[in-house]
Amino acid sequence: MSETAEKGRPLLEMRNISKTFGASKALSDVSLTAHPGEVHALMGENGAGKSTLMKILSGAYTADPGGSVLIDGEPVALGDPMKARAYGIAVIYQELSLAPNLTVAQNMFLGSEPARYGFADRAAMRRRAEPILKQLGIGFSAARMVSELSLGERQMVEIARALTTSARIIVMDEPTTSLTSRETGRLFDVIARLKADGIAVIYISHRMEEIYQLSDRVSVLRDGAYVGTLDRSELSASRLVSMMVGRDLSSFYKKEHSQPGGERPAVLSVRNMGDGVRVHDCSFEARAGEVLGIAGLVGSGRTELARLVYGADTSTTGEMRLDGKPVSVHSPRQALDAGIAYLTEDRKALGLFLDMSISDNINIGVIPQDAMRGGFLDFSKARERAQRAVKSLSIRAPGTGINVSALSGGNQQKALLARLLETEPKVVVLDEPTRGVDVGAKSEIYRIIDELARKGIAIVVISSDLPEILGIADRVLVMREGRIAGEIVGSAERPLEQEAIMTLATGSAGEAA
Amino acid sequence: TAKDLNKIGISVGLLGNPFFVATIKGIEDRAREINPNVEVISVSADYDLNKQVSQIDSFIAAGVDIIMLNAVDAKAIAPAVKKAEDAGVVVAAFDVSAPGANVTVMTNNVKAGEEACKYITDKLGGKGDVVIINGPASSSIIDRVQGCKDEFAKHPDIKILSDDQNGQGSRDGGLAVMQGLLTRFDKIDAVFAINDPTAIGAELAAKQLNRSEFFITAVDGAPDIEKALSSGNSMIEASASQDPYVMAGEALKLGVEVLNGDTPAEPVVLLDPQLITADNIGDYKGWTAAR
Amino acid sequence: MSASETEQTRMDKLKLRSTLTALGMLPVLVLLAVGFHLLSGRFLTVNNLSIVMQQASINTVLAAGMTFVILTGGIDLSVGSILAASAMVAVIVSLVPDMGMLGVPAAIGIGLACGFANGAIIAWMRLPPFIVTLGSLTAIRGIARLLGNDTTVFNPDLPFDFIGNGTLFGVPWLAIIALATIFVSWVILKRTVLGTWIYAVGGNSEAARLTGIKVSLVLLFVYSMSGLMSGLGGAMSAARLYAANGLQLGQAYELDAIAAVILGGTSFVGGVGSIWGTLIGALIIAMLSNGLILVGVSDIWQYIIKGLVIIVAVALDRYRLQGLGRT
Amino acid sequence: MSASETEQTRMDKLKLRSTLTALGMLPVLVLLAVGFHLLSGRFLTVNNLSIVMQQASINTVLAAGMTFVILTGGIDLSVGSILAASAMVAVIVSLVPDMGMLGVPAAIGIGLACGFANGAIIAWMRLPPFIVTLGSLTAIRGIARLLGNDTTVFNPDLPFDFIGNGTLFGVPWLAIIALATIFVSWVILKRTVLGTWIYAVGGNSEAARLTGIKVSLVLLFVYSMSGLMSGLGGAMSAARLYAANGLQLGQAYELDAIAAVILGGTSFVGGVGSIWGTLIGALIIAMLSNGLILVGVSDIWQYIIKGLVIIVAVALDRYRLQGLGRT
Ligand SMILES: Nc1ncnc2c1ncn2[C@@H]1O[C@H](COP(=O)(O)OP(=O)(O)OP(=O)(O)O)[C@@H](O)[C@H]1O
Ligand SMILES: Nc1ncnc2c1ncn2[C@@H]1O[C@H](COP(=O)(O)OP(=O)(O)OP(=O)(O)O)[C@@H](O)[C@H]1O
Ligand SMILES: [Mg+2]
Ligand SMILES: [Mg+2]
Repeated sequence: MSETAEKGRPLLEMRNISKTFGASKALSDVSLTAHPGEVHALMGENGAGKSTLMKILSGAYTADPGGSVLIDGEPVALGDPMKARAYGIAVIYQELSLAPNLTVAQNMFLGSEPARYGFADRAAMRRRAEPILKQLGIGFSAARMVSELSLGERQMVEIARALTTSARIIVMDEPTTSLTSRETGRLFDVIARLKADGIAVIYISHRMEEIYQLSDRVSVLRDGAYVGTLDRSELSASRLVSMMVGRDLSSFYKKEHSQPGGERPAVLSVRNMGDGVRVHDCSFEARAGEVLGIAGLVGSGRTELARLVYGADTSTTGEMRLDGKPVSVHSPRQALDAGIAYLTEDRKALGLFLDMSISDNINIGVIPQDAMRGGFLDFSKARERAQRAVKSLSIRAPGTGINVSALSGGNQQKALLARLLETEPKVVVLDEPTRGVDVGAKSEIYRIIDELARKGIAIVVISSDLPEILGIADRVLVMREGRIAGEIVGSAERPLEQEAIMTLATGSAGEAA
Repeated sequence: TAKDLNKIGISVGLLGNPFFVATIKGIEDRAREINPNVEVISVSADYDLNKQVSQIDSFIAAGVDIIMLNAVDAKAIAPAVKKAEDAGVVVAAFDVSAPGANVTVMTNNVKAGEEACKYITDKLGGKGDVVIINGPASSSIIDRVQGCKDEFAKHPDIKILSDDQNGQGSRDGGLAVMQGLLTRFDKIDAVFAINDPTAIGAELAAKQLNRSEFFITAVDGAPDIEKALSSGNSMIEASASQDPYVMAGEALKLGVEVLNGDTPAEPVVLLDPQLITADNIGDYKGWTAAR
Repeated sequence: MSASETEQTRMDKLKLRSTLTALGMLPVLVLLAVGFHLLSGRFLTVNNLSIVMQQASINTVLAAGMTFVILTGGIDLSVGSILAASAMVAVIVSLVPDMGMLGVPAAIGIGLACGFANGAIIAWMRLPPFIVTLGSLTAIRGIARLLGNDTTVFNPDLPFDFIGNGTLFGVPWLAIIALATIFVSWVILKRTVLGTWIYAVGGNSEAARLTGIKVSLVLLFVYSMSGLMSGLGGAMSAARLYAANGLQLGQAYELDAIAAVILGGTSFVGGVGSIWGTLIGALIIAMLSNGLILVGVSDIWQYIIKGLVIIVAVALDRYRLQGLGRT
Repeated sequence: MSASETEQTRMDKLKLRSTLTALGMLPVLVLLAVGFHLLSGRFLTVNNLSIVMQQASINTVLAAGMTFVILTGGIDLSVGSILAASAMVAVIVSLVPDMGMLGVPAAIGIGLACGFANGAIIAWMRLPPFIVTLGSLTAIRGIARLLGNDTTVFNPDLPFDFIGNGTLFGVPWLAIIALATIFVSWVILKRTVLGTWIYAVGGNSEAARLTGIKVSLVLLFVYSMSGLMSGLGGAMSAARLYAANGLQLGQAYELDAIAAVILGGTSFVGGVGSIWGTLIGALIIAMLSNGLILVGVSDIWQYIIKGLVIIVAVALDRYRLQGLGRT
């Protein structure tokens, strides 16, 4: 860990920043510098304080007194998003901050609309939006309502927004959690251009490959404290991980469940599933003890397919069989009763009950079974279940009685996973199970998936993280434009390959068998 | 057992109506004559029986000597009146009867309706199409409509076109209802409105729609009708006036008699309305006159 | 270790905070009571407190039902009309010889039926609760008037009048019923599966659906509950007044009921709130009306003061919770 | 190419859908008008339509202000009271010799001041709008009564009575004002930056804050706007009636205004809705009252039918939008 070779005066200096929320200290004495034309990565476990530090920079939070922020060597007073923007700071927030009821273009220019005498200049807005969308390779129109976009598409809008202002410092807080490699590639092209223009980029991610690929320097936070900074030349996975978690993580992906040979029985088989709009004619099988991956580009309809299988949306065509017997699933309730469970990709909006306790969040699906006569809650059973789940999934929480909103992202995800496992499903569909989750938690989630597979549960994993799919899946379906473009089976001799998936996902070459 | 008059509680249907403002003034003036330091609490029940019963409970708890009651409901207030009297509080009812009250002073509303509608039948010569703009179904309004219908019934050639529309007893409601009725009926000869604000609303509607083939009578004798009648060009030609100031003052005086241990000769006093028209408006005292 | 130490203090603060939240408006209630007593000298007497409890009772019952509804993020504007209709039914049935006591179950039944109708439309047709219950506010008001041919129905020998005017060991029956309602609501909300579902639906209805909760059944239940409570309120009102009037009874009661719920700290967007808060909210509202009369404030000023006190009360509450972390 | 093709058809569907959404309740409006005309034979006359417009006008103005508020996810219960207070001021000022015309700006000013007060408390103290405006509903009602010493003020020679009863080229001034209000609101909401901010705050207030929008200023604006509109409504009411009464005027107007907004398709949670919908909502409400009188339906049945029509109207609307994708 060295003070980097002097690159001239830093563009941004954050010195001794601390931040307390009520009782908890999210940051203590953290410092960070960024130079023009540099990509400075920020890493750390869930809850380390990365987003908080960036929100202080963006003016969304005010730091505790004592610290200072300097831009071009001049101390500046932030503390208000408007001021931060005036200093040329643009932020892509982790918790997407779009207004769903507005169009893509309106969201891109929100707060800084091109206007004449207070009247919005729509033509100018469209004119300025087009090239940015093009640059990012965004296929949908700027007139689309954000509420109609998939999660990944929304993330692209958020990125586009940061490019509308002529910022000198751009913060990207986990911009790629819902992006696949193609979109991520586009983003990296943009970052390269920004670098060339002398803009400082602060990049937060839990994906190691991205860090290797992009960053000039990496700073690490742990428990709200600054641990250190590594230069590009000093980067190594083991070093980063041990800085972040304070210990070594040996094997990352786990695939102990797959014993070679022997066709396993199909637990779930789906035929010609479609909703007539976004998903067409999808057929596949999920087998006991096997991890089936579903890959595809952003907006290719993976989430929608999973929702159809789970009965969250109504399908217009198709049928399903479970253990060979036809089942009709028109609502999540029926799916759960049949033994199908689904983990949503959007845990805040569609998964968690943020105002309820960890225990309630874990138990909510099974309380009717646990209840005593007359529908009275059985608190002791609930406590047992919650404690058992917290232990077996190693959810880090001060107690099961506190609000789930107090947990870090990774632990929230594990709580959600616990909820669905308590229903004892035969098939679990996991939609982006490691979205926004740190390395430590990720490897734990992989371990959980592996264990489930070993128990003989059929697992379907939808992921935009190709290495992840390659690492944990036995078989991969690739979706394109709402259809299943093909299937790739890995074997010991011929492991799954990234290129094959991308070819199918983009349709650039002919259909692969 | 005589008691001093120290504290009075007044509960009226809806304060803010000039009628009730005049009643309160009447009560306060009479009360000050008896005890200049008397404490008067006046509250509005907003035509809510539950609220009025609660107010009576609170009056009892506050230790008032007399409750001056303008009942929201002429029948259903009985148990509350009884409760007050059991607690040793004198209940004097005004404007609306209250079963079991120690004393009651009110306008003869049947007569008021009769007189206002007699003006119509007289002027029409016992023949024509008339409209009654009804109001909230309180006892006084039911009585007025009854009196009016009784009068109309005497004349077989009087045809009532409509009597089931609610003008809410307000200018606003009278205006809206009359706009509808005028569109519905091409010719109307006369209108009876259950109170003055309704009548004024009806007149506004007629003026707007350039209709002048009819005239209006009402009940109350409120300040705004005085202005209308004396202007000489109003379609409102008569109103059977009440005297809230005197009525409520009377009720208080009788109530104080009861408080002093005397039984009044006549526990229910009916005051006759006085029909005011453009001709006799000059002699009319009015609700807001200084007394 | 420092980490667990901060963890400890954080848990302590969290605990402190949840206690304070549960306390809710209690300090305001106490403040008001003491203030009124100092000003009037008559407020804190057994007699007067029993009057306040009585006066609060009907609103408490309505507000209890409303709490269920608001916890799911909905609203029920029709409570006043349902109360009127069921009070009419209570009195009308009470006039039937020998079966007069059936007035109470009849009223509750009518309330339940109206609430069920609201719930069915809202849950199954997925229409906005505000408009649906505004519609039924109007329609049921018409039905209430129709029931009594638009006049007051009256029964001086009401067989169940003890409910409205009797006491048990010196405590008014009305107050006992109100407290029982609160207690039952508490049990449902905090001790049963259904209660957890209600909070879940209010907290995140889409997530609730995805975890297999039958959202429409939960909605059906809460509106039925609100209707049932309004029916009970109607019976209580009839028992108190020996009479009912389809037009006048219960006008604008929905505002008082909602005010009690929101004063009690239940969030309008659903998912957060407690039934005890509702009780305190209802008591504050009743206390204001009674106390201001006792102090001898004129009607006009009662309006002004009431309005300001309501605003100041929530402001105080907000202030009290500040510094204890995010809201 | 298939991708752009689907994008095309999807955009078409979206366009169809947004047209239908914008149309909103218009079909219901037309249906009602035709129905009333068939039943009464007098509904669709120039004269009667002008009456309907007049009767809808005040509610339209209030509802326009309410649309701003509800779009941010708030609510303003105090509009009726503000209307009463400013109508009082309008009449009182109109009695001042030679300056009578000042009654109109005075009324609007008072309305604005009340709205600003609401907005200031809600935006700066972050208190729940329901409770704050419930408080001001009560307090401002008291002030309105105080202004006129608790009685009716009237002025038969109101200098600005043409507003309430005059016409311009045969169109009532009241209707012209109402339409102008709608138009101005439309311009603000759909053509200005402020309008976008209002939608953004309603859609996701945290996101709005993070993009640097001053959420509190937006809130201040919408409540001030609602107050201003209520003030204008007060002036219109005074001009129409030549009189004002602090206690009776504007009672329960908030419900009608909110109903117009929600009937018009604006969502209670904020962020979604259009001002044209509000206009149609207000017209439906006025048409119901007028049409039922024309048909000769009795008062009681008017309640019942009105209530049912409101529910059926939103049900129809929901049905119409079905099959056009998830909501
Ligand atoms: N508004 C808030 N109020 C209270 N505590 C908060 C708030 N925001 C964050 N925290 C706490 O501060 C700590 C740091 O959170 P932060 O979001 O900065 O983590 P992070 O490093 O971005 O994690 P992740 O990788 O999961 O995004 C966590 O313990 C979190 O619970
Ligand atoms: N609520 C909605 N209304 C209209 N269109 C939608 C909606 N949600 C998603 N879509 C569209 O459906 C398509 C498929 O979305 P889906 O969420 O299934 O994609 P995905 O493959 O899971 O992508 P992502 O990785 O972005 O989540 C996208 O083009 C998206 O724009
Ligand atoms: Mg973060
Ligand atoms: Mg997805």
